[in-house]
Amino acid sequence: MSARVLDSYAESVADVADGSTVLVGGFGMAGMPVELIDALIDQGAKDLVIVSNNAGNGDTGLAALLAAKRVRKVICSFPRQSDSWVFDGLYRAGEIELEVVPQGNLAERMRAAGAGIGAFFCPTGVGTPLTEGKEIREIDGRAYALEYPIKGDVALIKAHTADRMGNLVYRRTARNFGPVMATAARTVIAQVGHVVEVGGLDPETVVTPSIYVDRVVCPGAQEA
Amino acid sequence: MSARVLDSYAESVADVADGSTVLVGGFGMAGMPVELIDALIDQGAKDLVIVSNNAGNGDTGLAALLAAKRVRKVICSFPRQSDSWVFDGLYRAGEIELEVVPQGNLAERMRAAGAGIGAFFCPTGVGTPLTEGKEIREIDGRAYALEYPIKGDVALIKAHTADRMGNLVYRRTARNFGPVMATAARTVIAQVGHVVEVGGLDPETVVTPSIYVDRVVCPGAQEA
Amino acid sequence: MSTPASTGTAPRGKHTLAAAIARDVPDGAYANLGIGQPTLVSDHLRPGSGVVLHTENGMLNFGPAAVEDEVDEELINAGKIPVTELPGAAYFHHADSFAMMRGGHLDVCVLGAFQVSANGDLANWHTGAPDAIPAVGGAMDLAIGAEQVWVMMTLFAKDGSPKVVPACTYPLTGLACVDRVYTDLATFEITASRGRADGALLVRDLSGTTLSALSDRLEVPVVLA
Amino acid sequence: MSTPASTGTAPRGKHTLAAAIARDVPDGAYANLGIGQPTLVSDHLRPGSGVVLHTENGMLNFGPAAVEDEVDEELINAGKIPVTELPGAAYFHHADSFAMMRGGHLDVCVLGAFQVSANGDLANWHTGAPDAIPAVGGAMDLAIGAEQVWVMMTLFAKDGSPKVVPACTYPLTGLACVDRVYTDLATFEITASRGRADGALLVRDLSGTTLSALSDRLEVPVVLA
Repeated sequence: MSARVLDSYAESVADVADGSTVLVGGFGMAGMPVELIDALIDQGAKDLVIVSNNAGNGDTGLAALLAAKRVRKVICSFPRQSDSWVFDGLYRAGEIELEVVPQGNLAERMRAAGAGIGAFFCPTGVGTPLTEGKEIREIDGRAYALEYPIKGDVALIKAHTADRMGNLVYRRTARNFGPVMATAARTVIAQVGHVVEVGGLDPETVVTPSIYVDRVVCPGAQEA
Repeated sequence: MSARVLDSYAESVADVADGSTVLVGGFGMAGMPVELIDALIDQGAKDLVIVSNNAGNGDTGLAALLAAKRVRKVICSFPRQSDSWVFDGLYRAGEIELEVVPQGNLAERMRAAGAGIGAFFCPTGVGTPLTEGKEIREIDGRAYALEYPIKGDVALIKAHTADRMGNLVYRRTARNFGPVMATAARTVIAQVGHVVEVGGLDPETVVTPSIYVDRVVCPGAQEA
Repeated sequence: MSTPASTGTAPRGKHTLAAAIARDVPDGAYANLGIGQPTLVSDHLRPGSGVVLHTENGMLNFGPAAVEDEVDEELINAGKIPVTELPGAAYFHHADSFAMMRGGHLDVCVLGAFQVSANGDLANWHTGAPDAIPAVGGAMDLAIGAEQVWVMMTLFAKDGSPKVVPACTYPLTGLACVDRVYTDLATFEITASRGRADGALLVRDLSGTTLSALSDRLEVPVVLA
Repeated sequence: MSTPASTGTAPRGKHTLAAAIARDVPDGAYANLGIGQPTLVSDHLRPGSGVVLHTENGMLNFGPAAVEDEVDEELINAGKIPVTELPGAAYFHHADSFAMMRGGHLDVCVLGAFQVSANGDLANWHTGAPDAIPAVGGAMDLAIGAEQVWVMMTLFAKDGSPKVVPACTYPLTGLACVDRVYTDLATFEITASRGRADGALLVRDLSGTTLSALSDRLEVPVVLA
């Protein structure tokens, strides 16, 4: 269904339910939907599963959500960073679950969720602790592990510009997980820097087609 | 390795070997690399496996390649058309093999080849004659068939514009199978209408990055 | 589907049927209209409905068939008919296009059919004739992908045999995938997948026939919606 | 690799090593340089070599680290360092980026390592310390993806133990995936996957050591290339 354009971050995340799996875009600060995460903290949903490349930096954004004890589990490729003290503390205290997924598998498993693929045989991580317990199969002389989709209830992503239908374009390496997460969640919420009228984006250059986007959030955009 | 820019269709296909699997882009005439197919006919490679959405129309292009008895097998989604008399005749005479693949599986199997996926569980065609003999598995209450990659020795595709590194952009629905086939073949040959200098394409809008492209063919482009 | 079963006085012609389907497509829906008669549905979508049409060869939001100098051989639909581009369109490649379908992102898809079974099995790609050259295109992908799969067809074949059947005799396109069947004589809701124990089809929009007349000619149980 | 094994007079420092690796990257290659020391290789690529650098967060053909007003927080490499964009660059999303890696499209990737085994197993993501928080990033994807996987490391750990070993004791990153190991004291070719029956490592570029000295300190067979 068509996307709604909102000017309130709070309104855009108002219906996120306790226990939701939330896909959070970004790689480092590039593409990180900071305002949506802040709104989710204010909103109060708890017992969340967060899927993101990292597990929070410093004391803001994802780290603040973790510090507020709203997250039951993190699925990510790289939790441990120089400034991931919030996650580190919760993890060492046994207060948060962690599933470490190789970065490409994280992306491909969400891609599979969005593309209706039931599971896929992937060569990454075979013979390592990260595929322990997974089904291994040799295909054409190479060993693969069976990987399952990661589907979100909600995706929070950041794009550069949206049109009023919800078509999105990104900027430089801030694109990263956004287009993949947009396909993989039931409700996709995109914060953007700019909203243009329908027809204002070149159809050849749309990265995330409007079909994937439920809500576009840009302060000041609604009344335009 | 970097793409080479050629101005001769003949030179671009000179090394296609007998027995090759050749991925041929296009949906209808949109994106059909007609000049490359003609060059392949002149070149004389035989015993080919052709992977394309259709199996030739009228008496030109793919149909002419088939008529010249160069093709051992066709893997496609829709061979039977009002003007597919060349294929129809060969098929009824038992002179060509046919593997019919649902259109989306054709695309996804090539995507898997390009993405290093060993096989994937796909819901399409389960319970139909087209998945007979395939491994079926129920995942999360739904039945899936195991599908394997389709890898090409060569891909012949058509794009709108290339830069001299081999980055490609397409035009409208002529994009179709081109970007997928470009990922799935060992040697990728793209005929294009225009060649621009490196830097002449917007990095945000490149559809096929240069890493996938081995040869760009555009008459008159080499000496520029 | 909250409208009561109504009785038309004559069977619905293809344009009437297309209009009926168009009325049921929700505003703002993303829809794929199959090749052939389902294409007619687009002519009846309410202006301003915001319905966005998908074509599996890699485009969202195409417009009416192209005429005269609008014709562009690189802007075609899945039936290879030249179409036009509406504001807000997007192009993408074939793998992305079918990922969109298979991933359940389309709200509605409308397809033709040879047969639909009482449990929603679809047969629409192959007559089973031994000398036919098989050709499937995107039929199987469409059948299993959309949130709602609707069939548009005549209820009876030219030889008088019903096309809504206890079990398909033609080769299948997809299992238990059809939600609704729009025909000249009635619209049917498939209930098997929704926990209705007897698997009866819910009938509405009777046109030029009665429930008992339908019951007599069909081998599947039908009840008024 | 046709150069004979040469004997340098001193162990190679990281810049000398980076320069040696850079010389071996073929002109026009598509390469991924891992986080940390491998990044130094880019400083030594010959101008005009046409080598194109990939970063797994979705970009081909980035340039040197950004300085001053070039810094753009939306233009970073996998180490989250601001970089620059070269003409002919392309951006893509994470699934496409890792498909590119996993699909074998990169010609070369250069990684750091804790250990490499004689058959090319790589350990570079986890020390195995019981209290360490696991974090893998793209290491496993890089290890199995590129056409050629090269490791850049010191040959001996700080405690003097060799890092080229009969079998890795640290948790693995990938099985039989390393083709070549560049170290301060020598460069090694892994031959196990290429049919050399005894699995001996081919050694060249001895620097500040001798083959017999190496043999004494390593538990894997080595022969001159």
